[in-house]
Amino acid sequence: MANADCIVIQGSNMAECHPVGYQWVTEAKARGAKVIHVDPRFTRTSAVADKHVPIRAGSDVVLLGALINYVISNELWFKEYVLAYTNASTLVGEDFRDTEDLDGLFSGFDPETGQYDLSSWAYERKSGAEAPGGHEHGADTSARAAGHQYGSGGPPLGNPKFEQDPTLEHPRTVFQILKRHYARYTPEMVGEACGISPEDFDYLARAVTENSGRDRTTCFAYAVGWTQHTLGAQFIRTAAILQLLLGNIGRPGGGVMALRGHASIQGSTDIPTLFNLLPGYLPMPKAEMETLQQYLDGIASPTQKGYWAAADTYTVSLLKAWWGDAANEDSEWGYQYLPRINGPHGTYETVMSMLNDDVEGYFLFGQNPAVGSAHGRMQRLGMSHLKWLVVRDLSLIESATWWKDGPEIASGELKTEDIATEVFFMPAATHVEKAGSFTQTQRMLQWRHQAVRPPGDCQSELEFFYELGKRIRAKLADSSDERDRPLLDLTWDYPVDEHGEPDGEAVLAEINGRHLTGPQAGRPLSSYTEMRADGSTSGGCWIYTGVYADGINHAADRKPGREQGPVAPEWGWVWPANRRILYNRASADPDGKPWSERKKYIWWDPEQSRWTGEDVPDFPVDRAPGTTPNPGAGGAAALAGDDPFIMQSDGKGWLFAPKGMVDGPLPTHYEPQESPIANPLYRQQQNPARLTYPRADNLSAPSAGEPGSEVYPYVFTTYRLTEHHTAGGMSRWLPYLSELQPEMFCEVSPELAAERGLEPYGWATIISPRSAIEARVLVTERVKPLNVSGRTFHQIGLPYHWGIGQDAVVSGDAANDLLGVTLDPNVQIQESKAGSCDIVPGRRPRGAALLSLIAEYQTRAGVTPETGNQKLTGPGRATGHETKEEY
Amino acid sequence: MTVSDFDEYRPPEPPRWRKRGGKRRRAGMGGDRGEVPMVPEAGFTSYYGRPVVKPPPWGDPIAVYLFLGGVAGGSALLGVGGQLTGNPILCRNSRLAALAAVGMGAAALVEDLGRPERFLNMLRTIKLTSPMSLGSWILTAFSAGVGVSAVSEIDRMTGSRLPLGPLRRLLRGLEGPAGVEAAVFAAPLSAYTAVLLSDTANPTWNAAREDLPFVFVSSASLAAAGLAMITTPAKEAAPARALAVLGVAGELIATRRMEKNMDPVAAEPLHLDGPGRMLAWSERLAVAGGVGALFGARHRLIAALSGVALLGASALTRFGILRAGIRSTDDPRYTIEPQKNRLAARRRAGVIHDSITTAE
Amino acid sequence: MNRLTEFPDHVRQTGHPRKGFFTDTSICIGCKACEVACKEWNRNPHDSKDSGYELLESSYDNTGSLGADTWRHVAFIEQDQEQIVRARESGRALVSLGMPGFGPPRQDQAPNLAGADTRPPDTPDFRWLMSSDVCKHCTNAGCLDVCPTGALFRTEHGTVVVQDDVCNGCGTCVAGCPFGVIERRSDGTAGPKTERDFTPGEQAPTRNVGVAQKCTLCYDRMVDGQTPACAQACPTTSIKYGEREELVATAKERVAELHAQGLTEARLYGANDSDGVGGTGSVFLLLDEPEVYGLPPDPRVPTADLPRMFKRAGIAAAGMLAAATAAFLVGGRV
Amino acid sequence: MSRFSFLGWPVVRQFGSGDPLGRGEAVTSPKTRVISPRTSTADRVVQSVCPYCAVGCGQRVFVKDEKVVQIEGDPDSPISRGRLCPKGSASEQLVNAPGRQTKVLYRAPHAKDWQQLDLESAIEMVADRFLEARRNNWQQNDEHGRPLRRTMGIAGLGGATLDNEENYLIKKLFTAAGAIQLENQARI
Repeated sequence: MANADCIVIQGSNMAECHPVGYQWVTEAKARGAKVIHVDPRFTRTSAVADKHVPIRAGSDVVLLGALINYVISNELWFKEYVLAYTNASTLVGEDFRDTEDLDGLFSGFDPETGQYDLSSWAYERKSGAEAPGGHEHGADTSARAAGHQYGSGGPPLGNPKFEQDPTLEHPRTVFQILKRHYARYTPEMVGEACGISPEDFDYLARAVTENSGRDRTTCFAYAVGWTQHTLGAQFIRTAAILQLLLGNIGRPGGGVMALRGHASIQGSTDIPTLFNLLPGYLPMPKAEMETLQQYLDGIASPTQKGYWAAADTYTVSLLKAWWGDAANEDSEWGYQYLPRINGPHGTYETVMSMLNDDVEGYFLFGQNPAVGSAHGRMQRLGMSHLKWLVVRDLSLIESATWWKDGPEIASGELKTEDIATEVFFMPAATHVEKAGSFTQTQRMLQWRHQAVRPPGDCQSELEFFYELGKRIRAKLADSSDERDRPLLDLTWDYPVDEHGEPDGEAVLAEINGRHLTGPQAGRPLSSYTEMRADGSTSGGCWIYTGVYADGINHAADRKPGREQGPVAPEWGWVWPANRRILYNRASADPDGKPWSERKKYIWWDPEQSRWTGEDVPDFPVDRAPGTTPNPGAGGAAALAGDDPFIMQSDGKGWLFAPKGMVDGPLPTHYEPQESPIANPLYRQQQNPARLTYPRADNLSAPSAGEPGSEVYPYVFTTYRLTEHHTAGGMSRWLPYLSELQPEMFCEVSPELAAERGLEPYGWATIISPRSAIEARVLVTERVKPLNVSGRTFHQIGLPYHWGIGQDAVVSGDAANDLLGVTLDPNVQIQESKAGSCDIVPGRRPRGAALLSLIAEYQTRAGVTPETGNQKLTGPGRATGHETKEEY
Repeated sequence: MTVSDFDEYRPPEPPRWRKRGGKRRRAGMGGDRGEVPMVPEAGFTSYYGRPVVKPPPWGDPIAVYLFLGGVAGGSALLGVGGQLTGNPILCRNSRLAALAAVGMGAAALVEDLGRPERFLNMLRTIKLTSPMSLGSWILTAFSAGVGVSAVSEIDRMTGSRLPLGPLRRLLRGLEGPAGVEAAVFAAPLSAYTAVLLSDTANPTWNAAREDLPFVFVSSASLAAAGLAMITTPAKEAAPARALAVLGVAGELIATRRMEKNMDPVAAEPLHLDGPGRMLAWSERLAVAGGVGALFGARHRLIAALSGVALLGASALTRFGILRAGIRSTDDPRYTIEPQKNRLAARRRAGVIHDSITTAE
Repeated sequence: MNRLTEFPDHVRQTGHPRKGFFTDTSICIGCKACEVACKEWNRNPHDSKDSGYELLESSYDNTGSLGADTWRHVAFIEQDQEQIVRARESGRALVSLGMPGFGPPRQDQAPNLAGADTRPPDTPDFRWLMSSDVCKHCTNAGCLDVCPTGALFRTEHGTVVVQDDVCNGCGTCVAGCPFGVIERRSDGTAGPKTERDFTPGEQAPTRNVGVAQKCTLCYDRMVDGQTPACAQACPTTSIKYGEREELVATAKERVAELHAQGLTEARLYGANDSDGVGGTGSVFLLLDEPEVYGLPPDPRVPTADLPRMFKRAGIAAAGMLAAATAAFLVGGRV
Repeated sequence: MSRFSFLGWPVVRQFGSGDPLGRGEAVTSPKTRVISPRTSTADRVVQSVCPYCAVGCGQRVFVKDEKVVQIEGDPDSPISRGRLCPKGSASEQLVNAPGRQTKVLYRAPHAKDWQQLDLESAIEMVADRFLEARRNNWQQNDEHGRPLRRTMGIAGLGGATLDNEENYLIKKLFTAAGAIQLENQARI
């Protein structure tokens, strides 16, 4: 990032949320890089950027799409890079229809299910080229369903030979499709949809394009401002397309950087506590994958390009790590021990199950959903249906005390003595009281040594769950029930210290994996390429293999940064294989030479016949630039010398995603679930494939043009402050942080304050179709009314750190209570960056009157569970009808 | 502000609360948006109307000390005068007054410390740059003299019944020199407190630095004289009456000179609110006491009433000055405007080397 | 200045270079890490005790000002275009003064900036200034000069530090500081939540109640060669710590760099050894007039006028003596 | 002041040294003269990583008498170069917060308040409830008779300040138990 010549921070408030990461931006800026912040609000990031471009929340695809259009129509794309490293020249099949043709829909949408059939998005195969391995490309129905079943490599494509047109003139090349798709994403459209002036757009477009190419690179940084939308994954895709066109991927100072909010949030997706993934982005098996072979076929074809082709070795090694000897050839390596999924079982589905009394027990470890999750009321009511709840945290967070001091107690919806839920509060250990590794946002694992013992009853999760597992296994020891075999056969024996704390390094060693047989038996694996599908290796998370190479905990490597080069490979360990920049083969031209001296990073050394440079090459190290693979080869061997995107099944960067995204191969602008603005591009208002949950307790506001939309005329957007941490469990209990931001507030423009009679620093009540909260009013020019689609558009900023409870140093209403649950279909992240609301001066009513106020608004707006939940609002509307998600 | 039917269920708006002068006067966003009721003048900018300099944590005990220190100093002078001019009653009463005043004054001073138990640290060092340090030494020296002379008086009054033993002879012998010694430190004791206040960044006190010592010694004189007019029969109190008249005259002149020499903005707090009223009443009482001393003081009651008026005048002067200074830290205008004006004036005069703000 | 004030280079005698801060507000992101790191290291109580935890009605600033408990304070100022233009103007006026220096403005000093239109094409219509304030560690420190006990002293590194075991809380230093920095810690109304010990779940009483408190430039860390807590934490190096001479040089380079970009609003504060406090140990780069940040525009150490005050007090005392004499001369006859 | 000593009296020292105005070494106290930072008197220094956001700033944890006395940025870290944000700077207070809970608390059904519970019983009770909920809500097959082998009776939601090793064990245990409803902050 410090190497970038232009940094566009969009959908992230980087200086506020990642102040220490921002040092690299400061440094780049000091060296002359341009920093542009695109955000609904003028934040502390804007204050130190060269320019702030205010944007309407949720309209990012229009802006990025317009940049793509600008780049293409002004011939500013990096031609050699795009031709060599992306799928621009590949032809897409004849059946494909774009949103431009279908007024907001791609071909293949099924209004009955609300889902796309992806088969028409496939590449055009060369006539006569048969998909090897019997793996039918494209039409494979199992690949059609939701994206939650794919790992990072996306779905398998096999390795057929696709039609290509290197002149890019064929109308069905990806490039031409892209060009047509974004043709209407003009600066004027940006003005209309985003509220960005033509001058600001021009500034941004010039900055980005003038700072891209051989000599220069531009970096995009995003955070939850992009992901927390019904379009979240597509926002990121749009930026990636733009960056591919500009040649900014895989090169120093380029890229699309995710800025993640938690110490190990990267780690918790790598080794996921997520329903749809196994460690290393292997998918959780689905019900229809009855055999291991079916499962493996669903991940990757062994003949496709790149490292996903070896998914069988990763899977078998994982199963060996978990079930040891019970995982053998006869037991399909224990595949049948794995539970199956048959639909989304994400946290929001779980809460709805709770409300149906389908869930008995709930563990919360270091999480405060009563404050931090969307629709806090639903979360708390859900918990009141539980039989038991285990809360493991440092202090008595709101999720542990809602039964006695939560908002529903105050409103009379719940009575403490009526709540049957048993609650266990178990004190947790802090980060210095346990040893372990965090994976930070750039995939680096860093080991923390234990400094002191946890006080009192405090325990690490490691100790608690190890102990819990031991007891569960002991209680089942005599069981002959076949269902208990997975627990009984589990490898669950870790060395403990004198205090009973399991040795984290032993767990890390298991994650890294080891040779089980052969001359090297017992030795840790040093690379995932050593994994085998024959049971001779184990490894709990293939992408982490190498972290414990040679029996050394490389996450604990601590050679001081100043004693190393800028890449600092001897500090911590970065997956995969300690590579700092992914796809860094793209930092050299097809011939293996650096694109420019200024931006050299990895290059081909013809004398040694190796890739070399400042980083670990993310490429077969001896694959020469000109190499053409054996046509029959698969996996890494199938990579050509100029296929830098080694995890994609064709080795190329995807401008057009024939697979993997369930809501469109190209990002398209749709309005948020709730929007007072009509989609200016298509009659289709919202993302047709979004996941909706029409329920009386999850109402949505009417969108533009629908009756009642004027009842909730404003848009709120939630965000974080430097001084607090998410739901506040680690900040609102600390006086030093609490005093810096003591009270819940909302940020409004002077114009909105005047319109609604809001007094500076007085109170305001904000009402959404779900709830109403109160906040102090910060009237500030940092929030600007935007002129969007010919009307003045007001946004209200709400930090979401506060919650109602009695134990914290500071408390206040929770912004997340306002949110409803509508999810991105690719990753099931909720939409919390834009919602409709009204704002009035004064504090909110207390007691039951609060519910009456919310109900009065709902009545006035005429909202019903169906409101806003029509999948189709445009072309297919006559045939489309409300869909209920039946999972 | 009614917005819905549910207003009655809303909690009452709590009274607006203020933190350390932090929240008053929403001078917001740089301060010159016209939201500042107090300081409408253009060109004045502050940080949310917050003070630039801080008030010292000095409460009423300090004002009491300023007053009593002055009374003690003046009394010691009257005492030594009586001693030297053969006026034993005036001498005795003044010595006792000095002791009582300095005793209570010192107690008030200690009372106001953040760590009273560490009051002896005042004598830890001799700091020429610290009026408080010098004052402590002056006070100590003064107290020694006053103590010896007054104890001797007390002993005499009680018929030599204090258990002094052989020390009595020593005491009697030292009594005279001690009275003189106290008198040497009396005027400095009365004057140094003015430097103590002025040798600060406090806008009003510092602006008054040229003439505040004159106000304070005058106030000390008239107060001590007033006290003597109460305690001492009119016949013996003539020097006190003369001192009272001189003190009143001195204070009237010094106060006017002081205000004339002060920056007009920094002088404003002397006329505002409570401190302004105090100082106005101080002047009235001083004039009344002076007139009483001049014309009616042979009458014991009038003399006593005049004395009370004079004491009151002095006390009000001290409280008024102290509080005016503290008040002047409340509003950043009193700090910023005079500074901006003097900076601009220097620049106009071609003096441009001494600004804290520089462009290179 | 006079025989009672200190020399700017007095610390040379100690054999240690003078240490200080350079706070470059142009790269401050207002994160307040400095405030927290400072409190955490010095174990200061939080600053909300007399108020409860409430918004201070000043943008994102909720600690208000420097004081006994807050030794680093981040100011937040929201400005519109008019104010930005005015700041640029005032900065340009400063440049055209050709200062510091003696005599009238020198034409050769900054001809290019003085006359040119320094409003770059992209003058924003809004800006948000952030600035981390701290004790200035003045060359001529008002607080130090007036301290009667010697609790305040000049360290071998040229900084000004309170010895909390000596201070008796007389409060004179509070009045002596032209910047409103030092303050006496109030007496223990601190709520239980403010108090802490190094034991989870247990509390210790607030330290140094009744004692004057301010930034020590982390004297304890400095004697061990460590960086002060705030400067170490600062994510963007807005707070720089080091030898003052070098910092002033850095500051001058930086302001010249900003001027070259047309940002004439940039100016230095405290870098001039001829100013009213003899220059400050903590130097700032500001983007508007000092009073916008709550800093005095022309601070002057009271000691500069002390000899004169002594003289006036001497005359007054003499006058009092004379009056008393006169009174006995007059009164003796009556 | 401790015991008074005439030669140590600053008045004497100021006139006997080069500091007649009493502003420097003449007025230092014995405590001042031996001042040292608690970072240098710590028993040990442990390298750690900030628990708040995902930048992964290096921290140094200073321990004295088995208590954490200071946490500050690790200048060795190439990621953070010793710097920390306000949250990271408050880490010591996070560890030693007076409001931190160090005892197990239990709220019985319908109870109005917490009661104390010993750790041993708590884990035992949770284990029993885990198995019971698992059994009560077991789904062996789907409607087509294909194996599901899972329980819907147990759910988990984790923060993202957990260690990789902890996540791994949790995922392993939940998966082996058939408890698929395991989610974390990454989705929130």
